[in-house]
Amino acid sequence: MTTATTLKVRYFAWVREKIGRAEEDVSVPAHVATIADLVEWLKARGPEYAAAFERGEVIRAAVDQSHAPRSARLVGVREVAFFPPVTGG
Amino acid sequence: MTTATTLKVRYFAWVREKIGRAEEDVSVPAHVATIADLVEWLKARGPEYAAAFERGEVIRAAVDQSHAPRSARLVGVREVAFFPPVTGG
Amino acid sequence: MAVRVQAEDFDIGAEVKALAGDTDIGAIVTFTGTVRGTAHGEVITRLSLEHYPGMTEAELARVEAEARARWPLKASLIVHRTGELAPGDNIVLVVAASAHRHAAFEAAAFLMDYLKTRAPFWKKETGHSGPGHWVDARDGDTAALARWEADPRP
Amino acid sequence: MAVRVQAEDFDIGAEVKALAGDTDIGAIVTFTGTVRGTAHGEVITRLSLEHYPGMTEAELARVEAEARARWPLKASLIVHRTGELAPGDNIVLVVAASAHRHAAFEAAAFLMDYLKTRAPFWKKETGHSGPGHWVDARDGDTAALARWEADPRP
Repeated sequence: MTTATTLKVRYFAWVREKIGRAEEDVSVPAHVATIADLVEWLKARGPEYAAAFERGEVIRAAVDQSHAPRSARLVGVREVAFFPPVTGG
Repeated sequence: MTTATTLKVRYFAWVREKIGRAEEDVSVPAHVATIADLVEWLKARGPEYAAAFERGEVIRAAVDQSHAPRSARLVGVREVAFFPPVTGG
Repeated sequence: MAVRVQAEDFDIGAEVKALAGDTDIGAIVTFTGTVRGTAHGEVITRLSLEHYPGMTEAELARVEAEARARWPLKASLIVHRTGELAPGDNIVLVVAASAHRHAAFEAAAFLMDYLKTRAPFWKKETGHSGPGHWVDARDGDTAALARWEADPRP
Repeated sequence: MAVRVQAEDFDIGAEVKALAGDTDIGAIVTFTGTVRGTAHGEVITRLSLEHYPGMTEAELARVEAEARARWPLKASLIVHRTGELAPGDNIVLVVAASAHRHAAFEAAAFLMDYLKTRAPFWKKETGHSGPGHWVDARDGDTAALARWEADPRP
């Protein structure tokens, strides 16, 4: 038996442009436990996701608005974001 | 036979206060060839000079408005200045 | 002691004046980043700045708190613009004020180095033709962090 | 590209604005030195700045030329006040503008380090009583030069 988790996922800069949306609410199955799992799960959703995450190792992630490694767990998380390395300043 | 040289000598900050004047024109004998010679010659002029140059090694010098070491020669020089280490900025 | 993310321009003189007044301050360093007119030899006509509302302010506040933990700052400020900018426009202002100059210089440089690698902003440059392109992160920006990591309490 | 010695106050924002306009500039660093209200635990009511007219401008110009030889600066400025100042007043402004931030930061720090040990200014602090005393040169200011001497072309 699996429990689905609902997450808000946000995309920025060229990740946003490739996926074609800025944010969405997704229900992920319980085996999607980490950011790394979420990336794999998103890539299977469609060609735009696969294209966005093609060079997935350069894409950074944040969990509830804090930088997070791929190993970060999704338990209790409300918002995940994916974006290129930042270029402000 | 000695030739006298006329120099403008300027004093700043506590050197000026101890000597009691900001500048003066002096005629120095030809054996006063360097800044070091000039310091010795000035110290012999009176107690206010001796007091000002008592810690003579901390006093800096400039020749024609450029920093100069004690060994700098006075030939062709028009202006010599003595002052404490600078404290601007 | 403040971070702001805004579309509007800022006035360096007014921002510094607002921080001053504390007579323990003896040294104020400001850094202003501006939009250059060329990149890789190409003329730039527009710079778009995207950001992550909420996380941006939180990251800037963390960067500022880290600087204040490392140096005895009397005042600090980060202002970063977003939206559509043109060459010559201001992008970012960082101010660090301290009793002495070395702390102010180091803290301002630290704020910029950290901001550049942590705060979620993304620049897109547009020239005379084409759809524009996202600016690549510079390896130098990551390398610039090394000196602060190696010497966490200067 | 300019040095000024003046009794009047300066306006940081206006000075930076006057330097800007060159779209090769991407980074502007300013340093402002101000009069602190205390020294060695004593309250200061007045700071008098004496200088050596002529030599001061010449030394500041040499310091600026040296910075421009070391870093690719698009603009630079040194403004130093003289005369009678009060706590909180501006003393000195240094501005360095370059394409990138590291050159601007380093050049501004260099300008201050050199100015502090070479430009003929002398500060006298006066408190509530007594005739005032001349500020001693700080060993740290001479030590600060070492990093530029050791690495003459960063």
